[in-house]
Amino acid sequence: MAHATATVDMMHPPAPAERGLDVYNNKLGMWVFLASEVMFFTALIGSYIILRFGAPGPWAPPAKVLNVPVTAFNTFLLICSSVTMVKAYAAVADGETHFLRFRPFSGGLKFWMLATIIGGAMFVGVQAYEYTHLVHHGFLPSGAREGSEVAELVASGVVPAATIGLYGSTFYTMTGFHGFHVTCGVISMTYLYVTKALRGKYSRHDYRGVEVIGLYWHFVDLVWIILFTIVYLI
Amino acid sequence: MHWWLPLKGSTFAGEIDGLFLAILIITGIAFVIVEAGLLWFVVKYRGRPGRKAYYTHGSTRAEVIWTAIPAVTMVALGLISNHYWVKIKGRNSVPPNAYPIAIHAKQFEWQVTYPGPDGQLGTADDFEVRNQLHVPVGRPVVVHLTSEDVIHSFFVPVFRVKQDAVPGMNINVWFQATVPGTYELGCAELCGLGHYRMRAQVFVHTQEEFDAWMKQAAKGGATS
Amino acid sequence: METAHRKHPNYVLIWVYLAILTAIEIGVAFMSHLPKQIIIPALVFFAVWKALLVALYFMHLKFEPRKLLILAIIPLPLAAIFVLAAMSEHVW
Amino acid sequence: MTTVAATSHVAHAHHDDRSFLRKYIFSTDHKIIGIQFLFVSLFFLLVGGLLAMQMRWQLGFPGKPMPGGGILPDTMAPGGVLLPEYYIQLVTMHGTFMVFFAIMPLLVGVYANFLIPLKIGAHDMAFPRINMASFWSALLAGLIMLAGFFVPDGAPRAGWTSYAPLSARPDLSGASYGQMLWCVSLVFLGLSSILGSLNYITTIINNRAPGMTWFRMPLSVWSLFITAILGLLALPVLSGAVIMLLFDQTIGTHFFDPVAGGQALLWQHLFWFFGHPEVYILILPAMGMVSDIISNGSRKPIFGYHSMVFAIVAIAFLGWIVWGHHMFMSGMNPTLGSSFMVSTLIIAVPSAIKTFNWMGTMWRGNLRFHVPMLNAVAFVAMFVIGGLSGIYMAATPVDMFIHDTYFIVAHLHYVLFGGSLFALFGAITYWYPKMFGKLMSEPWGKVHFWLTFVFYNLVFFPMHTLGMAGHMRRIYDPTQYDFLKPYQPLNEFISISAFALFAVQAIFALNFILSLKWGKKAPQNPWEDNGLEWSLPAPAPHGNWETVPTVYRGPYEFSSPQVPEDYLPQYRKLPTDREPARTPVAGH
Ligand code: HEA
Ligand code: HEA
Ligand code: CUA
Ligand SMILES: [Cu+2]
Repeated sequence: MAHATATVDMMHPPAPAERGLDVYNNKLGMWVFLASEVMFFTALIGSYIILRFGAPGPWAPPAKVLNVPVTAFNTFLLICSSVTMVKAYAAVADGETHFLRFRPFSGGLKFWMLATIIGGAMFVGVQAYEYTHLVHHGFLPSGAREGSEVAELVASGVVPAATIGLYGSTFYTMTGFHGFHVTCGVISMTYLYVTKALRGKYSRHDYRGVEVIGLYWHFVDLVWIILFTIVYLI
Repeated sequence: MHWWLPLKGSTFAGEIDGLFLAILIITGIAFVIVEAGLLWFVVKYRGRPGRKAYYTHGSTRAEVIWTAIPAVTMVALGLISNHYWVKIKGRNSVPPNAYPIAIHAKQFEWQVTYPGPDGQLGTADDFEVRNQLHVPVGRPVVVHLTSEDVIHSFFVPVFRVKQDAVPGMNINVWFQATVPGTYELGCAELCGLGHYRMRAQVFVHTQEEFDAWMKQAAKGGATS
Repeated sequence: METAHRKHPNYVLIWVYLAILTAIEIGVAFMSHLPKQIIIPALVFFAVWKALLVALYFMHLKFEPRKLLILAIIPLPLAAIFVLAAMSEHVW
Repeated sequence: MTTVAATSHVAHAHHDDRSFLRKYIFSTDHKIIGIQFLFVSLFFLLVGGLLAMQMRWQLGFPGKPMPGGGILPDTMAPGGVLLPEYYIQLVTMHGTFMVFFAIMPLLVGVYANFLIPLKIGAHDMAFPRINMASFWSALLAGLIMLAGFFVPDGAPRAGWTSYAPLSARPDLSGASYGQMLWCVSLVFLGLSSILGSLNYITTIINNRAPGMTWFRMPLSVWSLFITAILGLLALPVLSGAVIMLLFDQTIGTHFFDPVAGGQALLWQHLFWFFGHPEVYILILPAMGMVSDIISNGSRKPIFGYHSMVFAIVAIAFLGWIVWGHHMFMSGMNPTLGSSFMVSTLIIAVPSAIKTFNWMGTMWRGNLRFHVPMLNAVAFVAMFVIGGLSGIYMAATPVDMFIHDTYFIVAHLHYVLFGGSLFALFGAITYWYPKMFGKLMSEPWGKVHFWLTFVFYNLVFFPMHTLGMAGHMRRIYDPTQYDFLKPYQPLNEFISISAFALFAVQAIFALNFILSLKWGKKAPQNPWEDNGLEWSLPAPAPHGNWETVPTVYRGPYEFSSPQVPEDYLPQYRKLPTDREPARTPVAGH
């Protein structure tokens, strides 16, 4: 800090009367927002836990109703898009705002961000595919559709009839809102990519947008880690 | 119209009223201290030109006092209340010899099922009466509360008893009536447009009367 | 000013961890024949581990001022209180 | 490197050439947003009041045609006689509007927006555009809620608490679209609150003027800060809950449907886990502003500043672990009830600290009874009544009798009207000059205060008696019950007092509206106060200060021996004051 430089470094926090949280406004704002997101998912996931704990019978085995391999692949996709996101952050923090450089080979901000957007969009796509198939097989937010494959499973006792309604309710609500969050992330990231990253608005001295959207992105990833485990595995 | 709590019609009505009175005294003291103090300050320290207020940022001693006294009072009140709470609503509070009655609440009526002459619910001689609760005096009664549709609340003011009837749950609530007479049972939880008229009559009989009613009602003439 | 390249944690390594942990989870859930009482805590344990990796490294909480960390975990006890209290319902 | 961020937006402070639309409608200026919130929420306060009047007509004069009721359609009041289904719509919408669209935006939307930057010495909020979004989202929410009256089947009918399964089943409640709109509206309201809260929190943490340390912040800012945290963490729970409720109504999920394994009590847990922090959202800002006003009116430093801050934090924290006190009779696990009872009772302790410290502030003061001070003292007097009646309900065995009776109605109006609304009457009068550059009429303010104070108590105090008689809430016609028939004269008395209470609010409305144009021009510091906002001209200009003032002391230095006057503003530099050191900022 002792070095005088002409560039304003936007990555520094504003100077409040006393130390604030030592982070700049946008990042603090995002963290505060994420705290509220935690409470939102507490309502959804908490309800799921409470309902399942007090359910009138056993829960259907996930593999019988859901398509776990497809979702496992989707989970992997989201983890990949998380690492590309953090690579984008690391790149811009080092001032590497290019797309690709070949000698020596290195990906820059523009490359990693695009990869992240593609990863996120694919996740949403796979989820849409998953939903269509589930609905097609007769698994609905209200339970099993009459005369469908899932209804047969219920009739044959493989899937407990007492809880299939709750299963549908909680499954679609939790994964649906997660998907909604991913969609919002993809849209905002595309916006930042087009209006800022491609136009060279990010630099080593100001990459707030990248860091902030990154925090959101990883948070959504983190929620998925929890959801995947409790919805698809347990 | 009177200004105090209604007739004490059950064994724990007296205890609840006593607790109410105790809280009235505690809060009454706090109320008088605060309101009289405010009034006094308002008059005594009203602004006069040329005078300056006394400059102080507080007094730790005073603050400790007015933190500690309410703290102790509240903990004590909590312990006392909890004693009665456990006794009245606690998990194991229902007296073992309690006379069982099942009440099924539904928009907008109370379906009261009596155990019939054998004193057992779930047997063939059970019978149902709508919107009438008959109980013997001086004997604990346990009500098995269920609901058909939405949440209702079983409320008999003279017994000081209230318990929500929740669909999907089977809740036991007990009381022991002490004064024979005819009273009212109301629904205390908003349950739809007929909530205001979802009421029933409560008849507290002497044991002989009750037995007589029971015999007659079991035969099918269930109107008193 | 500072050197152009800051030291970053090895993000690719974290990614490998996450992938491996996910694979283990799937293995535990579907390939093993352990009783449910073991599977569930194990899965929860792995999920928390993964979540921590993401929060600490990808969201670089590990390198942030301590106060921000506190801010980030304030909601967690509230969430726990809520879920535990509402669950105790079924002990009636 | 010195940081430029803090001073970089000053440039445009006084070249205000924005168009009318940008300046007053789509403004990002925190003061204009505050004023927008003020007008909108006063309108909703009026709506809530009008609904209450119709309720009181029915309760006082059941079955008689309501004067002017003829204009209502037959689905509400054929021949002017209120229908039972319309009555419960009134109750629901009265509670909803008052809580979510009147008091909450008045306290938080108006005063967090208006006061925070002015009192901590910032040019604006940290995120002005998010702030604007917060207002528009709240307005949209209010309009959606209002639309409930105009859809088929009318407004929602399950109370402001919307207990499931009644609220989840149109076939049982009779309200279909209205109940859905209720849910949708609250999602937008939640969004508005979250956006607002993250703005307030960030601004307070990061954008304070030099010298404005944590413990030099006025209590109003402290309480708004803590309130913002409550809002931030509580509202998303409500959003999640109403979304589940909406799904139950529309796409057939079974969260709250016991037939398919759902749990009716889950809704109550979710709602009150939000709901109790919510009621503290509705009181803490009022307490903060009252602290400012009482210190000013007493011309004395606030008594025990640090414990006042501590008490705010304690109330907010305890507010998270008491929600079950609304569910003592719900069939909840009784052991859980015991622990909720104890935590609820403990809240009396920080509340006692606050109450007695306000009294300590007045003790040996030199009281000035301007209109804000009158209302602030009334706040203390009335809040205490409401708080003390809370103790009866907190004691579970007593709650067994008074739960869902008018005792609760009395309690909630004592804390919400006697508390929050009186504080708001004071706050509106107090900061009116800084908002509009005019003073409200002092004599009319006093007339309004005294009439309101008297009629208010005549309306709500007798409700305790009704509650003690076992008079249930939310009933359309109390004369259905024989044991309530003797109390009908009291109901009639309450109703007549309520009409009078409503009528005298016209004085306030007129005073407020007419002063906008004909009020006395306000001096810069009409109340001789210490806060930073009084260093600005009235009304405060766009961008607030050219350069933010430096703060040399705490906000309550009244009657300090250091100066001959009886106030010593935070921004006034005495020869003995040293410049505060700018905190160095940590680099990465
Ligand atoms: C601003 C809003 C607000 C505030 C501040 C409070 C404050 C409190 N409330 Fe209230 N409450 C509501 C709004 C509020 N409430 C609403 C809207 C409802 C109804 C919801 C519905 O069902 O529709 C409700 C309902 C409600 C219930 C549920 C009743 C029922 O449905 O059966 C309970 C039960 O415990 C309760 C308790 C309390 C307590 C203990 C406090 C405490 O915080 C009060 C603390 C204050 C004091 C105690 C006074 C000052 C202290 C002293 C002077 C010191 C000396 C005192 C002693 C030694 C006792 N409230
Ligand atoms: C802050 C909250 C608030 C306020 C101020 C009020 C104000 C009033 N309330 Fe309300 N009330 C509630 C919150 C509030 N209420 C809640 C939460 C419930 C529970 C709902 C439920 O059960 O679901 C309830 C329930 C409730 C009931 C119980 C109904 C029932 O259970 O059947 C009754 C009955 O008398 C009642 C009456 C009144 C009356 C007569 C007023 C009067 O004080 C109204 C006086 C009028 C005004 C205060 C408006 C004046 C207008 C202005 C000052 C605006 C000026 C305008 C401009 C400048 C443009 N209320
Ligand atoms: Cu049944 Cu109210
Ligand atoms: Cu509460």
